Amino acid sequence: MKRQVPIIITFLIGMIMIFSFFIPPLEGLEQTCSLFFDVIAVFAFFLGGGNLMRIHVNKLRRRKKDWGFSIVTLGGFFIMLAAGLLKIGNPGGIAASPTTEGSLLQEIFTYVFLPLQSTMYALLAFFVASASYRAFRAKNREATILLIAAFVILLGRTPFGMLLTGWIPESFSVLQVPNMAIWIMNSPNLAGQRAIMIGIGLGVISMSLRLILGIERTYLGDESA
Amino acid sequence: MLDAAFSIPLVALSDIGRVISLMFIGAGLLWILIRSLRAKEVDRRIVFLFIFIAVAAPILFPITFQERATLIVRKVFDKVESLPAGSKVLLAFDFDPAMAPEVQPMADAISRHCLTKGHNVIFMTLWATGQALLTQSLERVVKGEFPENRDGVDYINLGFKAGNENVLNIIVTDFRMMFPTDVNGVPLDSTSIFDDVRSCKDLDLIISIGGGKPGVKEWVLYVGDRVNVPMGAGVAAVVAPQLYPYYPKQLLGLLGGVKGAAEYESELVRQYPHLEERGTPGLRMMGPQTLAHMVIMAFIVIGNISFFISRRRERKR
Amino acid sequence: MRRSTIIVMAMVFGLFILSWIFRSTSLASVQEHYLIGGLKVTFSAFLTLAILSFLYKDNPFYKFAEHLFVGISAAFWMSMGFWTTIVGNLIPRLSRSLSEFFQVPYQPGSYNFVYFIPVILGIMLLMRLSSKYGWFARWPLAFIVGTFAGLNFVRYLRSDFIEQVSATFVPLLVNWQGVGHFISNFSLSASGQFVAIVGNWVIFLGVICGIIYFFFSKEHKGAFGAASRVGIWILMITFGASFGYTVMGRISLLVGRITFLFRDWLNLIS
Amino acid sequence: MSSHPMTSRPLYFIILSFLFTFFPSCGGSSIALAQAEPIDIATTQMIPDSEQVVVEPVTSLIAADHKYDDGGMIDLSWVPSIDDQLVASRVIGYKVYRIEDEGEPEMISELAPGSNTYNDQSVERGKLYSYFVSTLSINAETPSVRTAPIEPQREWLNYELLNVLIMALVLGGAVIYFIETARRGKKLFVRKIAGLEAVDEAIGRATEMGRPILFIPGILDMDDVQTLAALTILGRVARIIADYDTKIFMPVSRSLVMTAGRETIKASYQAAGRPDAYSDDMVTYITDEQFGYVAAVDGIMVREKPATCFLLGAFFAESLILAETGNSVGAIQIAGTARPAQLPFFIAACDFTLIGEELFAASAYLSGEPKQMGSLKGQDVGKAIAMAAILIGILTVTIGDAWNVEWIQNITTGLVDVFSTR
Repeated sequence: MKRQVPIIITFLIGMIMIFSFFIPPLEGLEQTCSLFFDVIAVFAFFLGGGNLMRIHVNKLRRRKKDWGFSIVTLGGFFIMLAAGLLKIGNPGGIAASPTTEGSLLQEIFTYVFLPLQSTMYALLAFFVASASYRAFRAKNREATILLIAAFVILLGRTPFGMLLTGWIPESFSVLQVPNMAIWIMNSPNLAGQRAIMIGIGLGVISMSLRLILGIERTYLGDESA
Repeated sequence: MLDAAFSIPLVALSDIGRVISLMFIGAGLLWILIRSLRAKEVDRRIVFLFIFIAVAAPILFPITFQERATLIVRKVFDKVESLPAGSKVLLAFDFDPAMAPEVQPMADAISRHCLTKGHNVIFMTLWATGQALLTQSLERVVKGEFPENRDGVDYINLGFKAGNENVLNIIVTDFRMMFPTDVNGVPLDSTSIFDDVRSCKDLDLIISIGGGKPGVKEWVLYVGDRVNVPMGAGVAAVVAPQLYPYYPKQLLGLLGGVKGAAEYESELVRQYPHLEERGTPGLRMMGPQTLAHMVIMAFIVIGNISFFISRRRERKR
Repeated sequence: MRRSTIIVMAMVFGLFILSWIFRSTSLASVQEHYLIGGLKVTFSAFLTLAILSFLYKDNPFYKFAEHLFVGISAAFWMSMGFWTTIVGNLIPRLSRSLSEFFQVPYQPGSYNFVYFIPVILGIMLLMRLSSKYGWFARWPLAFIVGTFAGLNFVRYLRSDFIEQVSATFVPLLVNWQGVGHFISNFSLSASGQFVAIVGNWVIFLGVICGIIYFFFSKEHKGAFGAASRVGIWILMITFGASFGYTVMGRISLLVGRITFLFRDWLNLIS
Repeated sequence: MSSHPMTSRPLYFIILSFLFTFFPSCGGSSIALAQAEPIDIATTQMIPDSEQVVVEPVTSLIAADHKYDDGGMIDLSWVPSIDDQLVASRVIGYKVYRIEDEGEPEMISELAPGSNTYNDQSVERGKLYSYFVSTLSINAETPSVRTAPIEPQREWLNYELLNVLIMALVLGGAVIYFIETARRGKKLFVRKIAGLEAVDEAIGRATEMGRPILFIPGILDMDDVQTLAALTILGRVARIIADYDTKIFMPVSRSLVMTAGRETIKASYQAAGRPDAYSDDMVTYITDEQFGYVAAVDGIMVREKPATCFLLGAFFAESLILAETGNSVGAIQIAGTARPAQLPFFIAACDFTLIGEELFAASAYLSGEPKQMGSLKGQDVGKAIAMAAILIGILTVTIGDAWNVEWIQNITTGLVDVFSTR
């Protein structure tokens, strides 16, 4: 039960998904499976919420380090839940979209969630700067190539590249930095990305096959089987 | 290097703020360079401060540049432009607030373009956080700028559904199975925009705007390659290079990052000058971008100079 | 708590109140609920600065923002998933009375009972929260893994393997009309024949050498080793291009945040 | 709109439709040509004839079964009215009418001027449909002739995707074959991967410094290949850690990864003979939200100050945030991901980076499991096929293009057909 059933489920569903690609009458079944997946995906969100609650309640109960902040997490969680799940403060009532303009959910989203998430992401701008100062160094041949390519693209992506090299005549125009940047993107970048894409594509294909055939079972948590 | 290079636009700009901030940045970089030459560590917080100033200064004292659309961007523009009015265009807002500063300008520009051309636009998103952003965009761009357009006739908002790729896998053959109603609970059958649309096959153009997963790649894999509907994309700069292998066969064009948005906006404004007053955030963002790029390039150069100096010193020992 | 901590706390609190007052007075003429409006903007600005303060060093304000974010985001995803998919897609297929309660159009169908399957699997997934019956969650997990593996198998095969191979069939002699024509029209123009030819050669050699670099079951020696070395160079150009391209995106994120601070909070720009 | 075969091969279809019109019983009539039948539809409006703008009807209307579906579609195509011009057109659009089982005509769609195809997706098997298209002017409607009744057909195999099926069998076969070979005990070769030796060294360093090791398995769930590869490497890392008695800390962003991570570490501790040293606290779940997770991991990094960070798995924007924060606390960092967009940052900011597929190869190399070694070898077969095809394809395209050699161009066309699905 614990091991065999999951392997059979993976096999059956995987096969349906593969063969419906080639056999048109199976398409309906594939669609239904996809819809099932979408529903289960929502339960996974609930699982995430449940886990979060469990961890922070535990932290509170055991008075672990920084337990005070767990109150903040749980507070935010329940307020958002009330606003979202119960649609409290939604002017349109139960039938309206949860993100109706002016609803409590949309307000919390705009004034709390949005600044938090986008500032977290904006930290990247700083880290890019410090990484370029600290880490992008011509340590060896490979690093030098990376650096030069990065430099040309950086220059070519701003109006500055044109300002610097715009004087180069048309018959040598590939030497203008913006054109050089476009050329790098269209030729070597494309080649490298395609090589990576083919390699990873094959990796995904063989992994999928191993999962469907039950050869790969790490996701079930038992190494021995 | 920086001051000399900026002397060209500076002649025309008399704003003192700009001059002072540029001088400040230039002097600061010089100071970092000198410190690096003496092989002294520069604290990363100073680096952070510099990038903050380099971005903040041009926001306070705007610097603007002209842009010209590159081929890969123009192809998306031309496609939207060449479709007859009333064509069905699907715009997928697959991004969250974190990515929004980067891709919202192109989402707005493409929405404006489609509505100006009179296309029927279907909005949707695969990101839960995208729906809240979509609500904001619709309020601002669609309802704010095109009040004559009717919901369900000229445009429709389908909103978010959970399931990532599986959502795409269903709408590729049947919209109604996945979206029985639009975001406001209106059944699709009662909207005229969906009269002729059963699946993605019936669309004339799909433009996915995103930058993460699920995003443009999933659209290509699950929809674009399956139904042969022309697909355009607008993405955060970080994923643009890895989508190049799909261009031009699997994606007709690609807008990468704010520069892509700025190029699209410049093309849009050239074609429809009255849209300029609606705002060109992409073009405006190019000022801070340029300055920050210069600072980052300076950092790379300084970092390498100090690296070579310290290496030479080590060798001497 | 140390005294300096208390002073900093008090200062931040004071500034917060100050900002609230200023913001509210400036909103008083435009908004009805100007006090709440002022609080909202001030609070977002506070959160923005709290996260940015991490750049200086870890501190309680950052911790507060971090923990708040974790709680809010989990609940946000739950709410969205519930209303859009459970209420939007599942309930209309399961129950007429629930559909009426949630005011969604009921979709009768003779095979609708199958939609109990995802509900059961979903509940099994939630059993993971219990340590005793946690193994039940393997069933829905197997379903998830099976769906993804099946879908990805064919789609990656088509889009990322088969299509990519034929997309690489580029002519190595673009617009070839003989050597004489080539020499007489030779130029380094970006749209010229020579640049196009070099570009296609780079695509050809780059893809082949790149794949060779990722060839694991053969020792990289001799010609194979040389090709793999060219492969890593091509990959390095690719990564360099990626880096150069990405910097712009990362900067725009900061532009977005600073614009918020300057425009919505401090009213410095319009 | 999808272009269907009739527009590209009219002659072929006209001959076929001719055949089917005369021998409707042969092989399931799937194509119906317009027949001259009178249509009684109230199109004439109460406008004097002199003011009516009468336009020419569409011609060559063909209805055909949509190929390779479940019998739910019929494709229509026609030649637009000669009055349908780009400039000063008198045609304002078309209406498509459908007659189901000889019933009343029903308008199913209105199309823009210039249209010449329509794909009817609302038909059912077992019913007969015929169609006509009428051309609209500003005040009149001119119907075309009606097509013969046609029944949508179901096909059991999508022959357009036959090449994908064959390729799937070849690649799948290669992977399974080599896994079996490896299982039977044949030693398969995997080339050395730079950066792997660093693993032991990095763990040793943490032990010497008495600081913990941080292991981040990416932010995707167990259904992602990269997460699985990361867990395999974790098994190996945990084994060494158990020997050295170093602390490991693994914050994760998915609850399923948490369980799998715990089981993996537990198994390694058991294998090292120290099950008592294991504790569930080594692996903690934080949140599914990407930046919530990043914020928390950043916090952990600066508070715990790990000596070594493993960043292996699927990473997105957080790659650089984590790598730079790790660097600022002085940790040695070993990274690996198959997300091409994040690789430059790892290469720049970390000490060792597994590039793309190297991550999978590393997990195969470390575990030595036949299933991993075998599939690596199987994937190499795929790469060999790709390289060979690219080589031949490029050569034939070049020669065919430059010197117009017809038989070589035919090879190219054939090869493109094999490696294309559009």
